[in-house]
Amino acid sequence: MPGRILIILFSAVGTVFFLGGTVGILRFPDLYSRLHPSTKCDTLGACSIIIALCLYSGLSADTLKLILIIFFLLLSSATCGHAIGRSAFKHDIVPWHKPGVKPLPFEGEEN
Amino acid sequence: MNASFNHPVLIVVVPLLFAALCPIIGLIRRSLVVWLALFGTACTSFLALSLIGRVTPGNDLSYHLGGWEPPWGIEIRIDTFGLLMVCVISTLGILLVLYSWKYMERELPANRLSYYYTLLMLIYTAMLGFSITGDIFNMFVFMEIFAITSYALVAVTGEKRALRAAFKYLLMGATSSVCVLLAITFLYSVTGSLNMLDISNTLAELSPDYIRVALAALVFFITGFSVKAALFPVHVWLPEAHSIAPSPVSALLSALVIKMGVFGIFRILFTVYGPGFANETANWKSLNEVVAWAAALSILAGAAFAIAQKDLKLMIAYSSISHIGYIVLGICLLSYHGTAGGFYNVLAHAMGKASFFLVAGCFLYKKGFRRIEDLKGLGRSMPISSGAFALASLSVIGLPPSAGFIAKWNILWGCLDSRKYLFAGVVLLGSVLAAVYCLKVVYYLFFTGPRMRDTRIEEAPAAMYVPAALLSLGTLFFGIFSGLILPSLNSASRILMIR
Amino acid sequence: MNWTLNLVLLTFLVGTAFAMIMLKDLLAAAVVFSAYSLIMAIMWSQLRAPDLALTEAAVGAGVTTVLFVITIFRTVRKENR
Amino acid sequence: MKKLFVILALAALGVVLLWVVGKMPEMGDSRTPDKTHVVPRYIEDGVKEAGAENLITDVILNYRGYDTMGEVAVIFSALCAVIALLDREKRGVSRSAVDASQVRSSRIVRVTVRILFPVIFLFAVYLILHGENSAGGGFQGGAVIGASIIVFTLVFTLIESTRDIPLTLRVILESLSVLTFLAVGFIGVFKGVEFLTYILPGLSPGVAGALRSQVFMMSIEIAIGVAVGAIFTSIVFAMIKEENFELEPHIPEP
Amino acid sequence: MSNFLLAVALVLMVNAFLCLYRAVRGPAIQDRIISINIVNTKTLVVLLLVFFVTGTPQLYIDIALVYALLNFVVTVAVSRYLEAEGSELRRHAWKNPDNTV
Amino acid sequence: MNWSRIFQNLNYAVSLLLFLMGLYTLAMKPNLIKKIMGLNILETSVFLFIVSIGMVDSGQAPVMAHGAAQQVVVNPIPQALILTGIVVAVSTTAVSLSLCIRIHQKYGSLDACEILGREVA
Amino acid sequence: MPVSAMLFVLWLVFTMKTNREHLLMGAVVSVLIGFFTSLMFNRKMDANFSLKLLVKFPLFFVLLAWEIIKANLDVLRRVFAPSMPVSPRIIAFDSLLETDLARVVLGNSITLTPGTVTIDIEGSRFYIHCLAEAHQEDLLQGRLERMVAWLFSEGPVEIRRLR
Repeated sequence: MPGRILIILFSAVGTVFFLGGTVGILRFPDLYSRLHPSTKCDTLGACSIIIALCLYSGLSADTLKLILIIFFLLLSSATCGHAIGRSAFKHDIVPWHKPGVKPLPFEGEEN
Repeated sequence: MNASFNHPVLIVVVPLLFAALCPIIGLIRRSLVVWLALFGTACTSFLALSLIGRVTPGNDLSYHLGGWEPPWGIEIRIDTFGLLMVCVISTLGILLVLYSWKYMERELPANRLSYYYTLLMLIYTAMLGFSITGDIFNMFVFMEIFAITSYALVAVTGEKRALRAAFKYLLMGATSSVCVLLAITFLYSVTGSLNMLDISNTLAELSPDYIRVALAALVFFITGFSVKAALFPVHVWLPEAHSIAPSPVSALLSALVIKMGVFGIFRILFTVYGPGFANETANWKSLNEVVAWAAALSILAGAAFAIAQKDLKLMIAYSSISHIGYIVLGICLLSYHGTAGGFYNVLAHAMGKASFFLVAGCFLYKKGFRRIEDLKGLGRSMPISSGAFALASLSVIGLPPSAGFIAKWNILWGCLDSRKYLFAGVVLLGSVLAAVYCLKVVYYLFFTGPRMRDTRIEEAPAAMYVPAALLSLGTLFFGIFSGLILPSLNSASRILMIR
Repeated sequence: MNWTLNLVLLTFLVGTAFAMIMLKDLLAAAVVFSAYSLIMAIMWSQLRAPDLALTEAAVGAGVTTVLFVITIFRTVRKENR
Repeated sequence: MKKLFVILALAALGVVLLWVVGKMPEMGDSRTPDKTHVVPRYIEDGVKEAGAENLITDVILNYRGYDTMGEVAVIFSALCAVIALLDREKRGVSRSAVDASQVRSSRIVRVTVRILFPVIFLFAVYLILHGENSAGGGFQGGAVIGASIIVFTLVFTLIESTRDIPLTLRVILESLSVLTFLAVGFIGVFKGVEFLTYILPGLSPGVAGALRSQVFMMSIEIAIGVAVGAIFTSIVFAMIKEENFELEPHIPEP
Repeated sequence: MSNFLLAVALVLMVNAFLCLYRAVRGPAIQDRIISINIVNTKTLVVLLLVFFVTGTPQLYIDIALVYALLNFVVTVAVSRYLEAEGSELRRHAWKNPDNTV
Repeated sequence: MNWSRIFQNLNYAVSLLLFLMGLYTLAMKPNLIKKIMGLNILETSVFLFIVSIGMVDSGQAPVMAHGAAQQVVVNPIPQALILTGIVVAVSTTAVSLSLCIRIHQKYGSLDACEILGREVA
Repeated sequence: MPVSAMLFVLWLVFTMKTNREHLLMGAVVSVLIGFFTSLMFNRKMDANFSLKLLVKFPLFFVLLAWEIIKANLDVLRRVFAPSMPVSPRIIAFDSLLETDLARVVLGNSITLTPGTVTIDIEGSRFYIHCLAEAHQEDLLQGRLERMVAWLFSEGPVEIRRLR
């Protein structure tokens, strides 16, 4: 049954993405890099599981609402990521650099 | 279906209506709000007094809200005790609003006055609703209203210590509310009903498995309500909150709000559980004993602390703890004289203590005095206020021609009735201690200080001393004409004990 | 009412409550409080109470936490001890 | 030492409570007293008698409408309390730790809020209007309205927000819920039946039960929603107000 | 099928539990907010999964919508104030407030 | 004590645990805002307790669809009560938080030990 | 009015009912909210909506979705790789986009796409946090910016052409 396989596929992919988000949160060295998994992996994980649910419920009245949820999720998570990053930036939290790499000019003083 | 058919609910609804109107009128003209509040309380008290003939002992007035019959809908049930509470609250309400008129003008900025009166009307709504409801969850809701408003009223001046007192009050009050909610949960889980009479009937034939849960509910109810009533071990919030709040609020809290806690204890012990539950288990009686002990301790501790105070309002606040002890002791004696005496003390103490606080407010307003030592010779410069204080102190001590005497006499009688001689001793000792702290103030007022000729009369505004004087005259009136109320209280208590 | 999910949710509830109590940074505690009420909302929907879940979500995520945040910024950020 | 004592006391309390709870009716059992005594009538006849498909709405607005009146009064008194505590007329310098009014928020956030604000608002209205047949209702919708205006206020400054929602309107809206409740109740009183009985002015009692109830419940829901939204907004405005604080000495007590 | 979805929900909850570590540990407040944000997203998805498994999603889906709409309220509120605090620290933003607009 | 019974009634046990945690916070944490959070935990725990009582295994939410056959429905009363309870909790929280703001203005601190003198209320 | 129309569509999605009462209710509600919103935002709201945008947006969304998926796979790779090949940095660049909305859409798209998070926008200057060097180069090629410019039909001609 292709529908079932798709559902399982989508939810598995979503779970993997979520797992990536978690591991990223735990592993990454500094705040700014932790923003990446949180805004991207989580959003996509949520989206794919929601798509799986769309398939699970079939085309019903709820599908449109689910799509709406996806849309709001994208919008709000991007905005949240930005807002957190900006607040950290305003707090002068200096990004972490790899030891070998020459740090780029902070705050874009010259580029 | 006569015209007064809807009066029971209107008692609750009318002050609420005026509470909602107050901010709107406040936007238009701030000076009108006082008159609106006065009018509202007057209407309420008219409605309450009009019920007097309709409730007789053993013949409760029942009103089904929304037309749903009791176990399904909410029932308002007015018995003699509820009627007494309602009349006391609504009548005192007029006087307190009248008193606030001049007093609060000085304490509060003009833009907050209308919200002060809104809070006042809301607290009346809540107390009236609390006294006459026949549904435990409804009781909880009204309890929350008067709790929230009283936190705000304590802190309304924004004074430094008032805020601290209000926060302390809030923490303890909110915890006690949670206790009550938990008790309602326990009780609901074993009886499946929220209506008091229905619960009472179910409890009488409760399956033995659930007795434990019902008892836990009882314990939590009593814990929660005794925090609200400021019984001895959990009274710590009271002195500060009552002494620092503005005087009309102190009078309100002392005379009425803590009585609500007592009334809650009464409702739970007698209307909800009652002697019917006692037949199943001896625990109900022993719990009554425990509460009575706590009450006895509050009598002594409150009076002892009151003697030690230097601050007038603080002294009065501690004296409230003592009197709450009297009321609870009377209720928990399981003798109908005791219960009637306890409820008579509700009336006597409401008038006497409110008069005390209002007089203290007069002193504070006119002279700025708080300390007892500062009151020297004030009896000559402020004769009416001081006279009111002296008259009210008769009632607080419990000397013969006053209402307090009748109350304490009946409580004493109850003690002897149920052969608790120790408690009788406590009652007498409490009176002696009360005499010490009251007469100290009276002594300072009248028998010290400059001579009569040197002083001019500087009385507080009439809107302030008239309520105080009326209240202390009221204690005298109900002392002399105790036959107006006491017989029906007696017979209602007797019915309560038999059931 | 799936008992495994129930167990996990209850554990989570206790965990968030514990974190909320133990965190010294009040702002962090407030943010954890929002997570707490969201978990509570799932509990409500587990218990078949959609109205409660909706209320908890709206109030917990929208109102109470914001009130906490505003208060914390008007007063102090860190718990002293 | 004190900590240990408190923990021991709490543990004792916990053991006692566990002992009590051990005797409670089992969870999930459908034959417990609370499900057999009063509730069956709600479940069997609730939709017919009270008018809404959502039984919770039936209970809170019809069977136990008086409680809900109390609930409305609770939140109204909370509003009065907050305003009485925080509202000041004098102007002065802010004493708050962080002064957010000085900084404008990020443009991305501003535009996102601009997009989401009407949507959240619409959703709130949807919640208010559909309390009868699905989850939702006046209070929830009102909370969401409040949240939307809170976001708006936080992202744009308070001055921009208060200008658009004038005080007078807010005060009237806040009182609205209580007044509507009372109006609905008084309709019954004037018709000569109990308070909060849902009777249309034109109809005699007992005609067309469900529809009649729905009209009243809907109007109460709308009033509660609007008022709760206004109340939350006002509470947050009162708490957030940064530039309106009197200058007070900031010396801790010795 | 529904068991599979429940298993997914369980895995997500465990994930969220791990994220809580960062919320407790995280050095900066922003770290905590990030992790709580993740927890909230996961919670939303779990909520949806539970609803669909329960069988009456149309009742509950509004709750998920409320989450999705209000999820960012807290984050925006906190970060807004943190920004203000940060600029208070740097003392430049309010000297010419127009530079961020 | 029967373990399977506790497992069946896990919600009761956990809400008791939360109750105790809330009480602990209320009693021991010096910070006033922390105390308010503890109060919230306390209230929520009781809410969880009462709604758990109304639960029925394999019951549905108490929303009757049009013309639905008689189905097993959980008890709607606790939910209606808790709806009120949540409102009360929010109101209490709002009032207490505004008190906190004023206290901080006056005392410059939110530490109960500093505000109340030596005792921790 | 365009806001109200959008809101009406959303209302339909929310309610899922097409009774006459519900439609009427929706119409009234959405008009009211549209009015209220325009009041709150000083009528700045309506300028940004146009019909063309409505057509272009789904296409843009699909393109963006593809980018998002790529971004995720990339981040996932970096997260799970044992050596964690990241070297984060903050860069700044100036965008040629003019209107607010376009810049915001660009900012959000950057946040959602490979290894980059918008930290701040000051005027036309974007501060971006990149996870690795590859992302920085990818970003500075300006493909996203062109997409957004195409979406809103603005900016200089050289970036308005899509790819």
